[in-house]
Amino acid sequence: TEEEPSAATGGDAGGRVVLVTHESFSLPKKLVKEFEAESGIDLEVRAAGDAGTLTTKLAVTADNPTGDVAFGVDNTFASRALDEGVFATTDLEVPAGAGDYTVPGDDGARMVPVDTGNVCVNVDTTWFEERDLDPPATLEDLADPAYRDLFVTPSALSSSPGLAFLLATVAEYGDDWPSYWDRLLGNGTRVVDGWSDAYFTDFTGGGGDGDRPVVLSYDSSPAFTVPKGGGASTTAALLDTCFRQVEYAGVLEGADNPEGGAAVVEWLLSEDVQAALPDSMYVFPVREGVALPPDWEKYAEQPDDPFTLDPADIAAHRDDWLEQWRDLTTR
Amino acid sequence: MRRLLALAALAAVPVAVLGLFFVVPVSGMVARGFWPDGEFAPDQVWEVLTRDRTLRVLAFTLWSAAAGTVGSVGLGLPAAYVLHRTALPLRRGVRSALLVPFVLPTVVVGVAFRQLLGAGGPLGFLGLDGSATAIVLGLVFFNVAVVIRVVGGAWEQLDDRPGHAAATLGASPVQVFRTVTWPQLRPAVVSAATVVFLFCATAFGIVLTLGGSRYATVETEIYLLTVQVFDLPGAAALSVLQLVVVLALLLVAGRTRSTPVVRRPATPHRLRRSDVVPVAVTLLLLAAIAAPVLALLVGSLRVDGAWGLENYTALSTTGQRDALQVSVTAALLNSLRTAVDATWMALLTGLLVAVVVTRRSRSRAERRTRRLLDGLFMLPLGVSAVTLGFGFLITLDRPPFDLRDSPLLVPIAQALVALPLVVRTLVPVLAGIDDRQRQAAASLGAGALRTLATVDLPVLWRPVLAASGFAFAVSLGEFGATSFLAREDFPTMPLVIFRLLGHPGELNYGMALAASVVLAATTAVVVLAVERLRVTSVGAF
Amino acid sequence: MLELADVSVDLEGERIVSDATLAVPDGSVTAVLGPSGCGKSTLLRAVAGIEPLAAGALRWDGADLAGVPTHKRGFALVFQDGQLFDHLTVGRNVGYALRLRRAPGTDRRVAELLDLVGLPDHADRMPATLSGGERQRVALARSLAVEPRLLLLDEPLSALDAGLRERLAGDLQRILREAGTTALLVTHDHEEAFAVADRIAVMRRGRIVQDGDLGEVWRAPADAQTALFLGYATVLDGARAVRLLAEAGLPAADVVALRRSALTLDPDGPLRARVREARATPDQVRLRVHVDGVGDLDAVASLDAHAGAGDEVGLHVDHTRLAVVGRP
Amino acid sequence: MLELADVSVDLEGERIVSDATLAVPDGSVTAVLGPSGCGKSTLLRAVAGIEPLAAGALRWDGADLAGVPTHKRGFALVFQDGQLFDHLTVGRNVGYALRLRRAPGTDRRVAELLDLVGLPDHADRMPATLSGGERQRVALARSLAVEPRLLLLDEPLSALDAGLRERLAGDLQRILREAGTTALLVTHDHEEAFAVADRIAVMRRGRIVQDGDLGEVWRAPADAQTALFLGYATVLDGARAVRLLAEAGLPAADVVALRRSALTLDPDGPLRARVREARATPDQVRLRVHVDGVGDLDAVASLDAHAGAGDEVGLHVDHTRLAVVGRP
Ligand SMILES: Nc1ncnc2c1ncn2[C@@H]1O[C@H](COP(=O)(O)OP(=O)(O)OP(=O)(O)O)[C@@H](O)[C@H]1O
Ligand SMILES: Nc1ncnc2c1ncn2[C@@H]1O[C@H](COP(=O)(O)OP(=O)(O)OP(=O)(O)O)[C@@H](O)[C@H]1O
Ligand SMILES: Cc1ncc(C[n+]2csc(CCO)c2C)c(N)n1
Ligand SMILES: [Mg+2]
Ligand SMILES: [Mg+2]
Repeated sequence: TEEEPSAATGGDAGGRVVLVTHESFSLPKKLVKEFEAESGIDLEVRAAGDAGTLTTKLAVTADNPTGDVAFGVDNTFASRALDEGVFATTDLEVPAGAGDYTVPGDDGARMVPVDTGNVCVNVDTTWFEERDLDPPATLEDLADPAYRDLFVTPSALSSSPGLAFLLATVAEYGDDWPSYWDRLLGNGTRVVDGWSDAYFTDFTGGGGDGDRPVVLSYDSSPAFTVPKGGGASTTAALLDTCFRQVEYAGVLEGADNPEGGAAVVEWLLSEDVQAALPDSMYVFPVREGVALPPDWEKYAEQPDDPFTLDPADIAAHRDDWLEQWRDLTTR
Repeated sequence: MRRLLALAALAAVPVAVLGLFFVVPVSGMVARGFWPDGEFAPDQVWEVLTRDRTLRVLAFTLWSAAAGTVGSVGLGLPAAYVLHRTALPLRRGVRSALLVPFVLPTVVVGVAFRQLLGAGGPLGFLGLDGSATAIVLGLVFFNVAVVIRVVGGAWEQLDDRPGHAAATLGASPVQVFRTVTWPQLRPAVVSAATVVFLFCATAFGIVLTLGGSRYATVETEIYLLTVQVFDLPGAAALSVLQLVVVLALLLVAGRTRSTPVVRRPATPHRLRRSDVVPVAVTLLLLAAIAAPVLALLVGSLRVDGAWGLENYTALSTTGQRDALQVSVTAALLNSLRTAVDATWMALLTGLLVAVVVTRRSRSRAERRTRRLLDGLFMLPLGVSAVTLGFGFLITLDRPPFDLRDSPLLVPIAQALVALPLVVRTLVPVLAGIDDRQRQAAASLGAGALRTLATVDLPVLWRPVLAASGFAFAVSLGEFGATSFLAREDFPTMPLVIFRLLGHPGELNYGMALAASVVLAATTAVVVLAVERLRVTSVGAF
Repeated sequence: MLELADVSVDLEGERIVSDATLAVPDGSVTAVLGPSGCGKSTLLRAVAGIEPLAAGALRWDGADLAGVPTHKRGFALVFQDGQLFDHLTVGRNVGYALRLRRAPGTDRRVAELLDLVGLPDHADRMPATLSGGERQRVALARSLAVEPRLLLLDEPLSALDAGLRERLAGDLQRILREAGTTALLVTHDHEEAFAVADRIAVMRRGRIVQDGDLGEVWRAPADAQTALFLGYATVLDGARAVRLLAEAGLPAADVVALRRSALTLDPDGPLRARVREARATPDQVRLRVHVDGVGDLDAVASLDAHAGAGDEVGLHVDHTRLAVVGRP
Repeated sequence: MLELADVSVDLEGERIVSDATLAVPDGSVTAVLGPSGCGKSTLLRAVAGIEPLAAGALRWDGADLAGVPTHKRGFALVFQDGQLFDHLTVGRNVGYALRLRRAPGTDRRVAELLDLVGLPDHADRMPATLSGGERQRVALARSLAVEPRLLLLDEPLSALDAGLRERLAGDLQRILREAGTTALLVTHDHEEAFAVADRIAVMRRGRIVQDGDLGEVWRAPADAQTALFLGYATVLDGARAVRLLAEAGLPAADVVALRRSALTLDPDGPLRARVREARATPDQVRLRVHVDGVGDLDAVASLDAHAGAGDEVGLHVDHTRLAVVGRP
């Protein structure tokens, strides 16, 4: 049933807006309240599944969407959303600095970048210090026998950082990526199911009793391994091994309340929300000139030039790559 | 005629529920695969089925499920005997503790298992980490409780006089078991094995975590094809394949299931010398189940390399750097509330199904219809949560069934998952009530409802309690469908635990372990309390 | 009044009861007597509405019972094996029907009934702890509590010892008569039938072959098999019957049935016979004798008679212990 | 030889069998006769090893059976309610023990045994489709197949009609004798006991009150209650006994038990009596008579006797149908 729009205090939107997103979506309650009060919008968030599930959900319900606006489709799934006609064209302005992140060919017309983050190899610096060893730095290093049996990564099949890492190797080695993986696996790389498995169970720096000092994680992870008393983080991200992930928002085709949806996208790009992203969702804002939290300034370094791939490329080859990758890893 | 009408009326509710919340969504999703762009394209579906890989996946699925089932039954039978037929001290407590694995989110169990079996773990020397054996062990860990419950419940009700008769005819205890006890027990064992097989064959998380992604099952493949690759025809093909396999299994199971056994509960006997082997197996099993749980407990009590309760005190917060939307304690309340709803829904529907399925048939057609119904309600176990979840979205999207946002969806989905367990717990018991008892009640003036209340219910209330414990545990632990349907401001425990594990930070990890322990303890306590209920008003009519 | 009109019952596609026609007058106790497996229990179950009729009709006071479910018929059935509710105490079993109708004074009534069946202290026992005969008695008390318009009894007394049986049979008769309850009883035991019933129907292979007043049936069995089943030891026909009746000074008939005690040893008896075999029982000596022109027959002698195999003896024929068979 | 020495059995903390002492000689058929609920089935179950003894000992050929489990005793038990295996056909039920020992020729033997119990075509039937009596017969056949050293029978014939019972009793006796099998039978029915047994033990309230040869026990019941249970209609003591015995011309005794047929109507009989009540049964007329100085007694008359209430009659006393009670 449609609800009466509450008395609008500003803008021409108002009414109820349903935001469809994934389970990692999270923003401070205060911000949401303020937004609702200002815009007269009654924001309802429906969060379930991961980015892949979200995209599939949007794709299968393209003719009768379950909401007005979506957030959380990332660059690895962007093409699917575009191909299936999930998003409507809007004339929203892409914020300054976000131009780099748009999907080629769409250029922000339907999918607006909201945040970015990088999947990077992390190392347990303490572990290396204790052994007087230099930690690895590049993808190539991971295949070096000097770092034998030290690396653990989640599977590309069931984990999105795992897939991102595969894409990083594709971006680096092109068609030769399988031979790199051959070497990687030959060097004792352990493949586990999910990120939490790798990080908490196998990684020496994750709090569990792991035995691997090199793990696939995020560029923001070192901010979480600062000891209680303060001091330097015990882990570090290897900035030359990163693959960039970008999350997009957009108004859904066939939405009941497209104006409201557009207002929500605009809000996600607002300075307040952008500033809250690091603490709430462990990602970096796309908007230029937004201040980062102090810990992040110190420990969460962003790579200057991460690996990227065209979403259309990804969409076209993901199937093949995954199949090849599986054949390599399950021999 | 009247009987048939009454039968139809009774069956109407469960059939409608199943139709709306299962058949329609699943066929909707499958249809998507067969009609990719609105045009019938079966060749795409066929292509998937002819892939080598599909065959391999199917083979591994069947193999691992079979191994898991054999393991669960092999270990579950002696334990069912010890826990339901002998006066082992503390057996009630043990019985409810055995349900704990059932509610632990697979991610958590995976972590616990890997802590035990991993390179650095106490059992690391076995070299099982990431092996198929580890997967099978995991499957057994989860499902041995199903066997113990379903078979134990039936065993408890077995008349021991035919066994005495056999003994006087010269049958040794082993021969008595083989020739008398086993045939009487077989329906329950087949029931349990069917359910366990389906659980194992559709296992998702456990295969992924313990197999280190090296192994694929039909279920993980459907997930992959749907979500990662967006190959809906492929997913539809596998869904249909899965359904066919499940149907075949149910058909076979249905054939061996139906031996009517008249029940007359015997009191548990004191432990005898001949009970040594089963008792030993039970203790071993307990240890095996306790080990990962203890590993969790120990992990949850470790803070910064020292012992401490910080992980527990933090449960009232939203985690390190607000990893959560709501606190863990709030999520626990959500879980309990959802579980209560799911439990009564599953029980009510399950009771109706069980009653309809077990009434005496007067014709072959009637008997076949009842069998068909019986099998139908097992199907939800054989379908991937992914297929069902997306099916909901694309079929329940128009009035009057625009249910996509209904808060009832989560308990309904959970009830649907629990339903087969409820039915399988109740049917063997109901089928064992001598029909002449009902006839006696009728001839004393009791109508159909009164007969149900005074003949069936008194025998049934124990199994009903057992089944509600089951349903409750399933609901508390359900992850697949719930993660798909739950509303963000109303997450359940497994979702919260999953989310904590998805966020870096030692406290988040510790909280995830602590939350798992709390979930496990809550389940054990609730199930124990439920089973301790004495429904005197029913039993004493 | 209960009427069975050409009632047939099938079980698993086999005809178990065929064209049974029988009237059970109000206030009467009718016994269906037949050998094991002849379909007695099945007939009772059909009357109770548990088994559907394959053909024919059941009527109560003229009204067809088709479509009236068991619990609305007001017929209480005492099962052959009791079928007590194992989860209820004996007292609650007996009070079951009373509680169903929320009758007042249940406890007192239950105590009365338990007294009646000789189990006064058993109200709090569980059925599983009863002996076979005790179970049967509780089942009987449970059905009596209903005060049904028709009481259906499946061998209610066969698990009881003679003393108890006789006492209960008497009580049952009194109760039924006082309450004006009609009863239909099935049994394989003619003693049981005689102890309780006033009318009798003989059943064989699913058919009712004869029915009528107790004495009537007894004195004129419809055929040889019926006579044998009613406890007659021998049936003679043709010349042998004629010869025997002539010797006994009775009018001739085609077929005649003799009880064992119809022929007693009597030196002055009209029938001459040779003893083939003599066996002493606690009560009497059982003889097997040969009568020329008739053949081998059973006879009895008092325990102090000294008749051994081979002896020539005289026999007395007690004409009250023989029956002419097949005479309407 | 089976010996019970002061055997006691408790169920749920209650003493059900107390100090039962009994010897069952090899090759004999011993019947334990007692009223419903006296503990007969419990006694049998204890002998079979199903119930543990609370006190006393069981011995077979002198060897103590304590600790010998049921299946090693070689005693087959026919349960009161059959306890057939519902999941096996009749044929497989009967062949059960044979298959356990992989005996050859099972099928033929099963067919023989089914023939014996009168169910030749029933091998493929399921037990649930049998009538009460048919079940009992299958149970009997199943136990006979074992050829046990001791056969324990719990009212094996009580569900059978008279004809079948007599036939089976005969067959049973023959089989047991031929196989040299010893049998212990419990029943509430003295007819059943007499039909099969050669020795008898009388049980009451968990105790064995008398045992001995069939005729012995019959002729000299240990006490008044035993006499009544054995089918004696009346027990007289003191002056009344003396008076009656005197009238009958018999030596005096303290207590005497009379069968109903001990007194028969005889105008020339020595005993004068007044008829109080006369009831015709199919067999005879049952009288209740009053004898001065003795009191009310049962008597019988032939069906053609015309004795009505109030008549003065003469009675003949058949001394073979009375027993002196309590004389060792
Ligand atoms: N479900 C069934 N299917 C086929 N035949 C059956 C079934 N139930 C009973 N019968 C057969 O029907 C016949 C009659 O059975 P019923 O129980 O009525 O006998 P009965 O006269 O009561 O015998 P009894 O005195 O031994 O109890 C028997 O021969 C029995 O084997
Ligand atoms: N489990 C039990 N607990 C307590 N009492 C019991 C139990 N089982 C039987 N009894 C009682 O023990 C007594 C003897 O029972 P049993 O079955 O041996 O009698 P029975 O002589 O075989 O009688 P029937 O001729 O009626 O079969 C009965 O009074 C019965 O109520
Ligand atoms: C291998 C395996 N994994 C998980 C569970 C736990 N579980 C609890 S309820 C339920 C039904 C679907 O959610 C399942 C699968 C199991 N039993 N077996
Ligand atoms: Mg019968
Ligand atoms: Mg008994």
